[in-house]
Amino acid sequence: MADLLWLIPALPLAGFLVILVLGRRLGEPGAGVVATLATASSFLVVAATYFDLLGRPEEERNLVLRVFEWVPVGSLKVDMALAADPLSIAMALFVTGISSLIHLYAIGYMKGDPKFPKFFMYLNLFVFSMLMLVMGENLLVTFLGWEGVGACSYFLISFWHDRESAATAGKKAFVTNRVGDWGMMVAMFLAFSAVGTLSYGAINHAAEKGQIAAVTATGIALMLLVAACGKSAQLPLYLWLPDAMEGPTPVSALIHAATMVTSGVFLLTRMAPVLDAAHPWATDVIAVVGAATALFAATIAVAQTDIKKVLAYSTVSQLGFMFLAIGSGAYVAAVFHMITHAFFKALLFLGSGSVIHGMHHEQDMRRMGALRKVMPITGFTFIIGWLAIAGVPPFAGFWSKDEILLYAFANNRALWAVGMVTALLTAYYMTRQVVMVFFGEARWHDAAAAHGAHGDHSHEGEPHESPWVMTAPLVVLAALSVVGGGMQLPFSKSTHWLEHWLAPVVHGAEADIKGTWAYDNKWWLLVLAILVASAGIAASIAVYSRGRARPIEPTVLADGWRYDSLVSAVVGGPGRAAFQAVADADAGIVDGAVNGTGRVVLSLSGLVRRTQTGFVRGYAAIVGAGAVLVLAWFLLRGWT
Amino acid sequence: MIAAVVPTTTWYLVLAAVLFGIGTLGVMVRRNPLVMFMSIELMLNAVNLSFVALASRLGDINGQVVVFFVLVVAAAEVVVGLGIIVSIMRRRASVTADDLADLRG
Amino acid sequence: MLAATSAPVPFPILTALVLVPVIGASIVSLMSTRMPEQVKLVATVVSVSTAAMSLWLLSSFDSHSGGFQFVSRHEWIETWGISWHLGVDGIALFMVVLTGILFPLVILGVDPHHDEKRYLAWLLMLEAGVMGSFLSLDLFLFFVFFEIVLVPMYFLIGGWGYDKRVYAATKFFLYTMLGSAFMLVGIVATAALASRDLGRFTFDLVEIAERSDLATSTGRWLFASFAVAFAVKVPLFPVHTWLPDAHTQAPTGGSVILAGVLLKLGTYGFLRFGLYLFPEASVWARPALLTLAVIGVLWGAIAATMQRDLKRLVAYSSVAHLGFIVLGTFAITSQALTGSVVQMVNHGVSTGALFLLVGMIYERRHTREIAELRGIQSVAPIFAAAFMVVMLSSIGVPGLNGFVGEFLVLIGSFETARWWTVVAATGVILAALYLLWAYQRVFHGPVDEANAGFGEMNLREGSLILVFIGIIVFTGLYPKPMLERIEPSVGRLVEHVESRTEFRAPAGGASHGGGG
Amino acid sequence: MERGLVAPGIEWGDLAPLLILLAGACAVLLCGSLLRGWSRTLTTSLTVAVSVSAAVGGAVQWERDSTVIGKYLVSDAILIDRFAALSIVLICGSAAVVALLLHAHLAGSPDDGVELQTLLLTGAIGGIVLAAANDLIVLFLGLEILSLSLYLLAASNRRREQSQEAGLKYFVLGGFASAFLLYGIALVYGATGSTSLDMIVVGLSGKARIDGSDTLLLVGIGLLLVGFAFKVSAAPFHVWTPDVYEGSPSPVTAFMASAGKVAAFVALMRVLVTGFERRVDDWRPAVWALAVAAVVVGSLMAVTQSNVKRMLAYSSVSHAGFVLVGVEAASHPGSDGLASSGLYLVAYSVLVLGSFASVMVVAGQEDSATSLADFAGLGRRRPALALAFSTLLLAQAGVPLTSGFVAKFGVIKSAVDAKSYAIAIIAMVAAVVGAYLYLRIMVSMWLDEPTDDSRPRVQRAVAIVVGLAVAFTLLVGFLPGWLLNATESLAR
Repeated sequence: MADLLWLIPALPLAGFLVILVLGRRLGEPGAGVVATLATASSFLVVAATYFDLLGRPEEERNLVLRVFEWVPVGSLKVDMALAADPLSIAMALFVTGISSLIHLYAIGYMKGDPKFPKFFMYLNLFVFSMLMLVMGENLLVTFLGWEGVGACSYFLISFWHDRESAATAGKKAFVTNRVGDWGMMVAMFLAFSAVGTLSYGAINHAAEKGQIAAVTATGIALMLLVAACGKSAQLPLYLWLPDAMEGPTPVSALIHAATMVTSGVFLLTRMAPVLDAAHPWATDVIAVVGAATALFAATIAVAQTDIKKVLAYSTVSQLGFMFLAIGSGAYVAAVFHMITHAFFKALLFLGSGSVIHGMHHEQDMRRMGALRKVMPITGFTFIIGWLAIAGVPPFAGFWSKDEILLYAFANNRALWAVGMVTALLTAYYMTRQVVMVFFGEARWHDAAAAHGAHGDHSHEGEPHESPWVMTAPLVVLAALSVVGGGMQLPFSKSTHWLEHWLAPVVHGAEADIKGTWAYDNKWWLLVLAILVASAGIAASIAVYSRGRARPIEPTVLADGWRYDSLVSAVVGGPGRAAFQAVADADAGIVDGAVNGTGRVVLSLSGLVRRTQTGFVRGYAAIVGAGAVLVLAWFLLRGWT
Repeated sequence: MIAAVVPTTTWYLVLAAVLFGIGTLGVMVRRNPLVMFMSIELMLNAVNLSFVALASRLGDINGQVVVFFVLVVAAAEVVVGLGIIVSIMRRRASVTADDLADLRG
Repeated sequence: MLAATSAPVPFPILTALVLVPVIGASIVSLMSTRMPEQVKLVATVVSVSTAAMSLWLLSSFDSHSGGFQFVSRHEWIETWGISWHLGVDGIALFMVVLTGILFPLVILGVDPHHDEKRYLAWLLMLEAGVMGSFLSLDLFLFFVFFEIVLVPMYFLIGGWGYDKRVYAATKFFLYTMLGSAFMLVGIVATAALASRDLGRFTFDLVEIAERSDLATSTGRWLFASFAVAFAVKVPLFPVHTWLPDAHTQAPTGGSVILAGVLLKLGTYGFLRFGLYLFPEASVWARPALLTLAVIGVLWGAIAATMQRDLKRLVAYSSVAHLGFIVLGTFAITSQALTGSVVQMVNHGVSTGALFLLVGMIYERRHTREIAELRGIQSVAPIFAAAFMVVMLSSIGVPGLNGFVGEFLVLIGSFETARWWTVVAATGVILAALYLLWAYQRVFHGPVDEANAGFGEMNLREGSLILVFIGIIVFTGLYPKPMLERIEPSVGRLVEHVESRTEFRAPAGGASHGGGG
Repeated sequence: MERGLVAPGIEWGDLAPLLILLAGACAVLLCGSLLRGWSRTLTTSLTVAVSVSAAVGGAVQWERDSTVIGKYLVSDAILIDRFAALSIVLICGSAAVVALLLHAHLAGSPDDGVELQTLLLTGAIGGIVLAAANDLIVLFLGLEILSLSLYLLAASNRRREQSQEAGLKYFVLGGFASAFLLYGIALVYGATGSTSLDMIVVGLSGKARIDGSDTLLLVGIGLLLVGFAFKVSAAPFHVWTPDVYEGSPSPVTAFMASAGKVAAFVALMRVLVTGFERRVDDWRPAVWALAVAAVVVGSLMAVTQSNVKRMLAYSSVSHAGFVLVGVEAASHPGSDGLASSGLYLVAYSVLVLGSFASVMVVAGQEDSATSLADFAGLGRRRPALALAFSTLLLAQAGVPLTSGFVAKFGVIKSAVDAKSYAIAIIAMVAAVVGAYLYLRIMVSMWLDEPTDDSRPRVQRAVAIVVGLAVAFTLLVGFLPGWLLNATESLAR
């Protein structure tokens, strides 16, 4: 099987190349079909690999395919190598799976877009990069994918590049991610100088053997955190994600909810042994960052009116949960939540996309309402997604979130508390969204009117259900969001399927926290979580459906605690001024010195020229003076 | 009763030096090319004087022979110099060296 | 053994590499102005055949030996112990190949608009000079080529440049000449002092480097005199300001060559006449040069961000990139040095391509002001795509050539110059910032009527850029053939330094491996 | 001694070059003034023939004198060693070339050039005597013969007032300076008891200091140095150079800059390096200062000039500085400074001849159109000439593969060998400043738009001269070996 691994990334790559070469000829929907097939077939290969691994004893579940030597210099030997182990295959499974669904969905969503083929070209390139990221055998291959997905996200965010906002958002995403990339590079340098290789296996092995000094390991861990904060939109680098919603909704679903943004979590999980080898405070930092981000983003989501912005902030918040999990040593839980989150968040995004599509590119929830009648499938599936993320049993989100909270409690109760508050808020704002979009009275007639006023979409403003290519993925994802939790159930050891599957690479079983109060009372925690979730839902319904209380949506939350505006103020103000100062210094001082020298020489020359008066006697005087000088010297010699 | 003062070679040398200096100054300060030219002659003659003086001190004839060469050269210079000056005079009547400052800078 | 390791080959390929362009130049300059296409044909044939020879060199280069190959040595000026001594090792090899490839591309791809004959003649002269500088193994010979290069470049900038061309050309000429003034004295002094050890007066690089040993302080002074010249040529902060002017004012072809190969004379000089000739002094001067290099990386990037002229922006980006190269050079680990050499080539390709593209923009819009350009991607998607790829390679995105060099430099430097590297790595962020920002302003946004007529890339331009992109992608994905040729020579260089100094380059991990 | 005066033996054969020139001068003068229908062409060809044959004579002496000791003539008044032979070749060669230039210069004027060519030949005689003199008095005579001819040549263009001004200035200052020189001779004579260089060497050899008259000697050396510095136009004694070079007819300027400089420099080296070898430590610092002053002032003042002739005048000052760098090096034991100075002189004289010939073409009939503007667009109007001139300029700037570079390199090499690093660096940096001036000329030739499309007339004579100069420049630039071997023998 190992020698077929290359197919997994190769298929999307092939799709990319095919569309690149004859994209125009394929046109619509040809390009979409090609792309979807490429991804789907890649999914099949992954699945095959999965079963192949399944058929092996645990310790042999690690296939490596060295495609070619990539960067061999002296002691540094980096191969273009793919690794199929439980973790990477788990990732690859949901990446390819969800990608295929979203590809299919996009065929409908991007209908009629002039750059239809290009869109799918980018999507396939993205899938390829993402697969390189998760299946890389060493940090460098992962970095290749890491940057690749970054670039693709840049292309796709600014896909409608004639919109300034889209262009800016894309640039912002890339540059912010670059900060993270810096962290990842430094982490690689540290790892190389400590272990002398970049391959995960060797590094983690060394870490487990304790061959990496704690301080080095800490350094690596923190640098990886920086990298992850960039990609996975954690504080303080999350800024780019909300703006990334400028991209087409399938992109938001695929890249900015399901797959790319989770790669930070993946990376940290990959390097778990190094994290463990680090000083304990390193992981605490990760946990704190995660918890803080989770709460912070949740509060913002409460006040958003853009249907996608809500989901964006909730994504940031959920990613925070995963970081909290990592920081609490709950790697399995992190992966678990990553997968379930991929299911329901993709579902929600696609749902919102379907709504936007049906509403003729209306994104303001205040102009929606009562849509479940006009678009039943979308509504129904969206509601499932809502239940899943709100943490209502037995939906997927509930189980994963609960496991994280369990570990958090065991690890640090303050952070657990933060997590609970976040859960409450999550339930609250998601309910708010569902209510505003699908229940209450329809506010979209005036929306349509407003649009008529705007002039675009002058055709009838009646919302409509989306075509099957869009609804089918919704249904599938909804199903997954219902049963997804089943892959890891807390009831007994035997029901920790995911944990068993990941065991060879990722430890962090419940056994670790055995004996803690949390472990003994995990059922109470479970109940508490349910109560919190329902409390949130109830409150939200009370406010937005029954109108019992006025909604609390302070503008400070609406514009994200003004963090974004603050940063852009700093960057645009002092930052820009500083850069300008450097540029001016370069022109004025550094170059000024050069030109100054030139000017000095010229003026000196002009000065000396004055001696050339043209008067003979003047010349005679100069000669005489010179003679005096020379004679003075010789007389001096004469004396001594 | 005053002791008779016997002039030594040094006296002549000093005198020559003084003359030379005067000539130098003359070239430096005077405007009239002819006078400048005479100052140069003065300098040459100062040198002649020192040649003779030194020759007599060294008791060597060569030094005095030199004087003749110098005189000849001086004469030649007179010819050339006057030639040039005259040819300039042809263009403009009264000429001071300072009027010829077309070339400068 | 230590010196030229391979016997001279029957056909003096290296001499040919230098002479063929010279002959071509003379033929061109003797031809009549009235038959431009024949002139162009001759120039093309000459440059292409030179390229062919350089590629033949590449293919028949023995990748296992780190020594000088294809050595050809003839007495030139016995009185002064000067010989026509050419040789190529893994470091010079790719400089030569780069030169060989860039020139025909420029000759074919860029139209000087007037006096094409003289333009081509100068270009070929330039090629000869550059080739010579990369191949010389004799200090005097090297200086001759290093200096002679100024003349054609001066005339290219001055004759075919833009409005402030004379200023730029003069600045370039005098600035560089000032640098080499010190080097000339240094070269002579080196030979003079070395002659005491060697017993004979010679300018032979290999002999001096391998057999003489100069007193510490002397070596440092001499190194300084060389370093000045190279620092100006690279250019290293703070002596870099001739570069933006020269680049901006030079004609497109000139800029491509200037960025592609001329700047490399400086970095190459540091490798060949810095590390190799004065190991002790190089190690001694490391902190200073590393610091300047890092400052250059950041300074260049920041300055580039604020430029209003697209070409000037690219020029400043060169300052940043060259900073990386110098960083790698003085980190003195095999990864860093290899990275430097790779980066020299990559910078030549990427920045060269960028200048070509900027030139195409100028051809269409007759302006390089970023503010004048807008929304071009909407009207010329292919052009934009080409620009994007080249830009990403310049930013250093993995999978494209720019990354390989940058990464190797950084990971190698991290071993011996940790904090410098960490700071320099932030340059990666800035690179994305200034290039993407420029790209957004030029290609994104709604297209205004001024740019609505922006012509899509035509076939000639397309195929030209395609060559560059081909190199960019191939090197990025499969650099091995390049690395395995460079590495032995670099390894030899590192050994050379270590054998003469206290300096030790840790082999990755070995130093810290298992560190508790 | 009691037999009284004995006429010195005169080796006519060895004096051949001088005699040829002398005879030639008379011949030119007589034929020119007596014969009917004696044309300018004939005058020129006769002059050229004479100079060339004299040059050949010099070459023969060079070859014969492989034993580098030299041959004393006329009771040791004259020493024909390799240096002398070299200067004979150079001076006569330059005379021949200048004769051609004069011919072209006089084209279209009534003047048949008899006086000029005669003066040229006498000037050459003076130069040779100056260069070959082994006795200070003879040296003085040679100097005067050379100078007097030059004064007249400088003033010879009656159509240009500037020419006369140049003549007068040169004359007054020249006389002024030679007075210093002569005074120096007198004092040295007083201190050492002789004017013959060999005697002086002997006189100085015994004792470190001459009791009583040591100061006399030192001041004497100083005055001699002043006189020479003036002739070779080393700052600050260069003041006359720009005016005279600009004012004089271009061919004459060429002669001054080549033959004049060569003769003066050879004399200077002979006196200082051979004559006062014992007193190196006394005069070395002075020469050092003069060299630095010359390179700096020369390059510095050149950059703001707007008249090409003047530019070249100033550049000649800095070139003089470079030769002095070689002399300074020569003052250190075991240095080949003399060789490199000689090399520099050879290279420079050829360059300067070619350069002024090119200038002459542009200067035109009145020999006055020498401002930078007059060169504008020469690259379009006369590509070949512009290319040749550019080559010569680049050579003067010291760009590799030209004789100029070889010369500079040689001098710097000697300086560095002698461990005079400071002077070497100063000279090189000054050279960079100086390069700016050559660039300016080339800019105006190639990059500026022509003010008028007049294509200056290039006469065959000039074309030949320029062509030869360029050929030599490049030949030496590419294959300097032979010239190096030749000049190497100059450093005894």
